[in-house]
Amino acid sequence: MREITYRQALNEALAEELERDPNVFLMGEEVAEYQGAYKVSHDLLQRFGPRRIIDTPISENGFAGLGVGAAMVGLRPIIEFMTFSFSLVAFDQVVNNAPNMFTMSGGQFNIPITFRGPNGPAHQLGATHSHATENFYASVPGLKVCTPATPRDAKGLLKTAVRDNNPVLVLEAELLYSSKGMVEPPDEELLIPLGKAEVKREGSDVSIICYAQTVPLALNVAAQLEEEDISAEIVDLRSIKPLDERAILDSVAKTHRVVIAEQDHPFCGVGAEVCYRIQKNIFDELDAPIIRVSQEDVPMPYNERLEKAVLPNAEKLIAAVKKVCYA
Amino acid sequence: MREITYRQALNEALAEELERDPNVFLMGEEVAEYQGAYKVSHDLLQRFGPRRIIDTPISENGFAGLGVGAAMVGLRPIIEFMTFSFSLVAFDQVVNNAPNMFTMSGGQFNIPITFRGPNGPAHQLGATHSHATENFYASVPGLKVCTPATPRDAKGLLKTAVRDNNPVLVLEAELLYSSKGMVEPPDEELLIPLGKAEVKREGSDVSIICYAQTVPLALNVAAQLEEEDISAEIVDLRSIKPLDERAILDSVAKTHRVVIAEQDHPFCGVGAEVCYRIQKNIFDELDAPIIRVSQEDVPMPYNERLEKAVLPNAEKLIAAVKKVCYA
Amino acid sequence: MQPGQQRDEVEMLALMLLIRRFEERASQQYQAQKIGGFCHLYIGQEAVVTGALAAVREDDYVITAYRDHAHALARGTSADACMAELFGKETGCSQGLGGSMHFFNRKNHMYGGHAIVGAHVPLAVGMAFATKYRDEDRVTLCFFGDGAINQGAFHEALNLAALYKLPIIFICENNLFAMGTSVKRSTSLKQIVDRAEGYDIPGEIVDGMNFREVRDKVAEIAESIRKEPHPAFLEVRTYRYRGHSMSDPASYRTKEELEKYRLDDPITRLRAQLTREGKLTNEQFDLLDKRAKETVLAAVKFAEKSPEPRLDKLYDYTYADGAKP
Amino acid sequence: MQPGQQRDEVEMLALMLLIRRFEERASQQYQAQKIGGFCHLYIGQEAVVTGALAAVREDDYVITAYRDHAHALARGTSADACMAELFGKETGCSQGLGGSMHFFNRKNHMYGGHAIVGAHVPLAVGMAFATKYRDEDRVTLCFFGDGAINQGAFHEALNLAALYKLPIIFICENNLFAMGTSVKRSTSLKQIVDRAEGYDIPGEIVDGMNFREVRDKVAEIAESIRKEPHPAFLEVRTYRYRGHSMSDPASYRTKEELEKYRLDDPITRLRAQLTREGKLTNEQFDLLDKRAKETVLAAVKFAEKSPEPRLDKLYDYTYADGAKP
Ligand SMILES: Cc1ncc(C[n+]2csc(CCOP(=O)(O)OP(=O)(O)O)c2C)c(N)n1
Ligand SMILES: Cc1ncc(C[n+]2csc(CCOP(=O)(O)OP(=O)(O)O)c2C)c(N)n1
Ligand SMILES: [Mg+2]
Ligand SMILES: [Mg+2]
Repeated sequence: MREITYRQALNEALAEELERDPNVFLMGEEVAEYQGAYKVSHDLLQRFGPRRIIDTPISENGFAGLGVGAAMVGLRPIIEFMTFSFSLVAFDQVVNNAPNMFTMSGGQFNIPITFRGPNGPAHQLGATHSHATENFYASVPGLKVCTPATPRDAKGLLKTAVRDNNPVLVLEAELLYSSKGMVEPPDEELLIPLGKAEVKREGSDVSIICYAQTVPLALNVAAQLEEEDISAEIVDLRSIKPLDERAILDSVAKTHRVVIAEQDHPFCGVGAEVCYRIQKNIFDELDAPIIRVSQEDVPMPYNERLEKAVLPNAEKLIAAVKKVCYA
Repeated sequence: MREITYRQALNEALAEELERDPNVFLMGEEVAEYQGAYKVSHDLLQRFGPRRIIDTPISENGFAGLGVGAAMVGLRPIIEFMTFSFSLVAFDQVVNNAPNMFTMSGGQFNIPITFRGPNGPAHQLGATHSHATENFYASVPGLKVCTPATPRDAKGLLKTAVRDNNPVLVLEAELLYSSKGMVEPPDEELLIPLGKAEVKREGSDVSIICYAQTVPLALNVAAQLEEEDISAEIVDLRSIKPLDERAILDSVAKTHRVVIAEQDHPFCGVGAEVCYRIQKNIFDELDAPIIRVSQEDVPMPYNERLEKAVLPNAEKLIAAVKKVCYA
Repeated sequence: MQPGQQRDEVEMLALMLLIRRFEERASQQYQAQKIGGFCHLYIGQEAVVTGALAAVREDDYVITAYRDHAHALARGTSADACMAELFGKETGCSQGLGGSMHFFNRKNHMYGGHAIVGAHVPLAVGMAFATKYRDEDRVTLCFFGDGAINQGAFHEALNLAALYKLPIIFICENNLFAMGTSVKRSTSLKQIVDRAEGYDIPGEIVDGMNFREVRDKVAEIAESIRKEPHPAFLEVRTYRYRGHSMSDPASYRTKEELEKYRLDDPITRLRAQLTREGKLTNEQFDLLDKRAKETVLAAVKFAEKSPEPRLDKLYDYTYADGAKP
Repeated sequence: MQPGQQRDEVEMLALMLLIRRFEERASQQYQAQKIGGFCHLYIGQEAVVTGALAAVREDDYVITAYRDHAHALARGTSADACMAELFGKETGCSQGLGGSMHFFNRKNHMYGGHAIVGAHVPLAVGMAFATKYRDEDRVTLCFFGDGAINQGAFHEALNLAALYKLPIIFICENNLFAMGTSVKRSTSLKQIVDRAEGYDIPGEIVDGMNFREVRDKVAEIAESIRKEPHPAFLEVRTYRYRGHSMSDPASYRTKEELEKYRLDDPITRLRAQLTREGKLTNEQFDLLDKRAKETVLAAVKFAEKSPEPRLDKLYDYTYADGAKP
C-alpha cells in the first residue's frame, strides 16, 4: 500500500483501464491537451494519444450521446463531465438513452458507458455550479451510481464501473481530489464491487450513514463524539445504486439509531430512500426516529458563510446524533 | 357546480388567466393551430390570437428558456411541454435558470412562470415517453410542483400557479384528461392554494397518501376495502412541493398506519420523502412500518401486461394496506 | 457485400410494396386495438429508406426516429418480427418491450427506433465515431424528420461530426410537417439543407418520391465517405399521406396538397419506370403485391399467435448483468 | 435617452480604464483570498462591451455569460457594488449571493451574469420576445463566448429568434479560446459568423480591439432592428490577456500570440486615436487613469467594510413569496 491522492487514484484507474482494453476511450471537455480541468486525466493524452483521449467542444448533450452510440457498437466510453452540474444539459442522454436502451431493444443493446466527474457543491461556486445530482440519477431505472469517498474507493470503483456492462455514473468530489489515502500498489488489480457499502469505522451507539464528501465529515464527527462517550458507526454507502440494503440494516440492527449525512438536497434525497428502506425492513429495531442532515433546501448562495450554513457540517451532524441518542 | 372534464377544467383555467392578465401568454408545441396535442388549449388561438397563443418548433430547451427570459422582464409565461418526458431535454432551463434566478440575483429577479403538461406514464408509450418527473423537480430548491387529480383541483391549482410569483410546475395526467368531476361555475373564481393537501375521503384505519393518477386508484381501493371493514382515509397531496406536512401528520395521527401510493419510480421517489417526514415527526404514532406502492424500478416496457405490472395497481395497493393493518 | 447500386430494382419495388402493405395492415390492426401506444405510419415516404438502403452495404449502420417500421423492414427485419413488436409480443424485434417507436435489430445493423425527437442524432455520431476509431470503412445513415433540426441535440451532433470528420450521412426526411407544424412555421430557412452550412457540412437536396434519385445520390455520397471519412447532409423531399400518428386527422393541410403528392407516389413511379423499360409486366407487379399482402397477413397471424413477454422476466431487462436495484 | 453614437468617447475611454483597473484589483484581491469561487477576467476585451453599450440606449436589455464584471460596470453598476459582490457582501450587486459569475442589476437593465455556457441565450431571446410582445422598440444585446456556439441552447435560441423575428443582437465575443480549446478545435467552421447562415440571420465580423468599429457597427444594426425587429449576429474578434480563470496558466498559447494582441490593446488604441485627433492630452489620460484607480481602491474599501448577508435571511431568497418548502 502507498499513500496517493484521490485525483491520482482516479488517474491510475483511467490509465489501467485504457491500457487493458483498446475499446476504452476517454472523452470530455479539456481532458486531453489541458490535462483535465481538475487534472484527473493528467498525462493520458501523452500516453494514449489523441485517438483515445479526446477533447470536445462545449456540447455535453452531444458527446454524452456520442458515447451512448459508440457503446451500442461495442466501444466502452468514459465520458467526463467537467462537473455534474453540466450534466444537466445532457440530462436526456443520461436518463433516457443510456439506461433505457437495454429494455427498449429487448435486451439487444446494453450500454457499457461510464459517466464521471466531480459532483456536488465545491467552494463558493454559486447556485448553478453546485448541483448534487445523485438523487436524480439514482432514481432512474437502469443507471448505477457510485460516490467514492477515499482514494482507494475512487480507484476501485472507477475501474469496476468501466468494466460494468451497464451505464454507471461515478460521482467524484472536487473537494476530495487532493485528499490522500492508502491504496494498493499499481501492480495489484484493485476492483471494488458496485453496490457494496463499507463500514469505515465500527461503533455501537449510532449508525451514521454517509457517502462522498460526508464520509470524512462523519469520521471527524465520530472522533469528537468518542470524547463524549458516544460510539458512532460510520457506514459509507460507496454506491447509491444498487444500494447495499444489507449493510445498512446490519448496522442499524446493531446500533438502533440512525443519522444520515448526505450532500444532496433534502427533498427526495438519498437519505429519504435510505430511511424508507430501514423503517420498512426493521421498523422494530429503531429506538428513535431517523434524522437526516443534508443541504438546506435553498439554491446555493455564493457568500462563504451562507454556503457553510447550507451544507451539512459537524455542528449539525453532532446535534442530530445527540438527538437520536437522546443525549 | 357542474360536471366537466379535467381537460375542460384546464382549458377554462388557461382562458380565465389569459383574460385576466395581458402579461400571460401560452407557448408550446402545437398549442395554437393544432389546438393542443391533447386539446387542452382548444379554441384559445381563436379567442386570444397568435400574439398570445404561440406555436413553437420542437425546441423545448429553447422555449423553456425563452419563457424564463420573458418572465425576467415582466411577462407571465405558461409553457406547455407536450409531455413532461420531453421536459428532460429542457432540464437545465427548468432546474437551473428558473429556480436559481431569484437567489443568484439577490432577490432582484423572481420568475413567475408556469410549466405545465401531462406527466407520468400514459398507456403503452414505452420507456422514453412514460417519465414521472415529480421527484426530480420537487427535489430542486426554488421550484413548486403540483399534481392535480380532479377537474376542480386542475382548474384551481393551474390558476393559482399562473398567479404565483415563482416557477411552478403543474404536472397533469394524460389518463385523467377525460375524467369528469364537479367544478364551480365559471363566474365563481376558483383558486386552490399550492401546498395544501385535501382529504378526499375520511377514514380511520389507514391513511393512503396519494396524488395525481393514484388518487382515483386509491378511492377505488378504499371502496373495496370498506367491504372488508377496513376504513381508509385518502389524502391527496395535490402539491408535492410545498408539501403539506401538517395534513399528512394529522391523518397519520388519526390512523397510525400509512401506505403511500405514487406514480413515480421508487428510488428517491415522493413517497420516500413523505415517509421520512412522518417517521421524523411522529415516529411514536406509527403502529406499523410505512409501505410505498410505486412503479417497479425498471424502464417502462411497451407490452401492456408488463406495463400494468410495473405500475401501481389495486392489487398491490390492497396488499400493502392489509400488510400495514396486519389484516 | 454487394455494392448497393447493384441491388435489383424489382426487388426494391417489392420491398416498397411490403412496407406499404405492412403499414396499411398495421393501421387496421391499430383500429382493432391489437396495437397500443403511438403508431406513426410511413406511407408515402417508402422511396426514401428503400433508396438509401439500396445504396449502402448490409453492414453499414442505420438509425432513425420513431417512424421506423420501414427502416426495420428495409434492413431485413421480417414482417413477422415487426408485426409482433407492434402487438407487444416476445417474438417482436424488440421482444415486445419497445413497441412501434423502438424497433431494433442488432444482427442487421438497425440501431432503432428512437422516440425523443433529435436525441438519436448524437447516437448516430457515436456509431460513426466508433467506425473511425476502429478504422473501418462503414457509413452511418442517420434518418430524422424536418422537426428534428431545431433540437439542441441535432446541433451538437452535427458540429461534432464535422469537427471529427466522421463517416455519416445525415438524412433529413423532409415531409413538410412535424405533427401539425409545417416547416415554414418551424424555421425561417428557405430550405432545410442550408442549415448544414452552419457546420461546414456539404448538403444536397433530392426528390424523395423518386427511388432512383435517392439511391444514386446516397451511393455517390457513401462512396466519397468511404474514400475519406466526412459527414454529409441530405435533405430528402417527401410526404406522408397519413396523419402524424393514428389519432391525427391532419386537418392542417389541404386535400389538394395530399392529392398532388399521391399522384407522385413513389411506388407508382418506380413501377412506371420499370414497366417503361420493359423490366416489369403488370402481371409481375400484381404478383409482387399479392406476395406482399400475403406476407403481411401471415405476419398478423404470427403476431397473434406469439406469446407475450414473460411477466417473471420483468426485471431481467433493466441491467445487462441482471443486477437488482 | 441619448443615442449611443453621441456618447462621449473620452468618457468611454474612462470606462474602459475603470474596467481594466477594476479587474486588475480583483485579481489581486483574489490572490489575497478576499474573493472566492471562480473569477474570470475580461482584460483585453474592454472595447467589446464598451463599444456595444456606447451604441445603444440605457433601457435596452443586456445579458451575458460568467465573464461579466465589465458588462455590469459598463451598464452603470458602481465599482462599489461590483467589488462588494466579489467579496460576497450584502451591498453587492447581487447581495453577495451571486458572486463573480452572477452579476445582476435590474435597475440598469443588466440581466446577468450566467454561468452555464449557452444557457442564457434562450433567456435573451425571451427578453426580446417580451419587447416585441409589448410592441416596444428596445434591442436586446446578448453577449456570449466562442465556446457557447456549440451548445444546443444556443442553437434553439437562434432558430426561435429568427422564426419570430425578434429584436436581438447576438454578440459572440470570439477571444479565440474556450478555456484551453481554441476555436479551431471546437468547430470546423472557417469563421464563427458563418454559423448564423444556418438560421438565416445576417452576420458580420468586427475588430473587437477597436472601440469605434464595435460601436459603429452595433449602432448601425440596432438602428435597423428598431425600424423593423429582427435578429442579427455579430462576431467580435478579441482576445483575453489573462488565463480563463484565476487558476489557469494559459499554457496552451504562445507568449508571441499574447504579445501580438497586447500591442493592439483597445485602451491604447482609443487613447491614440483621441490623442491624434487632439481630443485628449497625456495629462488628461493620466488623470482618467488615476481616477479609475482611486475608484477601484475605494471600492475595495467599501467591499471590505460592507456587512455579509444575514444568516437569518438564508431562506428568504428561495421563493419570492417567502414560501417554505
Ligand atoms: C423532444 C421531443 N419533443 C416532442 C416530441 C413529440 N413529437 C413526436 S413526433 C413530433 C414531430 C416530429 O416531426 P418530424 O421530425 O418532422 O418527423 P415526422 O413525424 O414528420 O416523421 C413531435 C413534436 C418528442 N417525441 N420529442
Ligand atoms: C454547459 C457548461 N459546460 C461547461 C462549462 C465550464 N466552462 C466554463 S467557461 C468555459 C469556456 C467558455 O468559453 P467561451 O464561451 O469562449 O467564453 P470565454 O471564457 O472565452 O469568455 C467552460 C467550458 C460551463 N460553465 N457550462
Ligand atoms: Mg416531418
Ligand atoms: Mg472564448
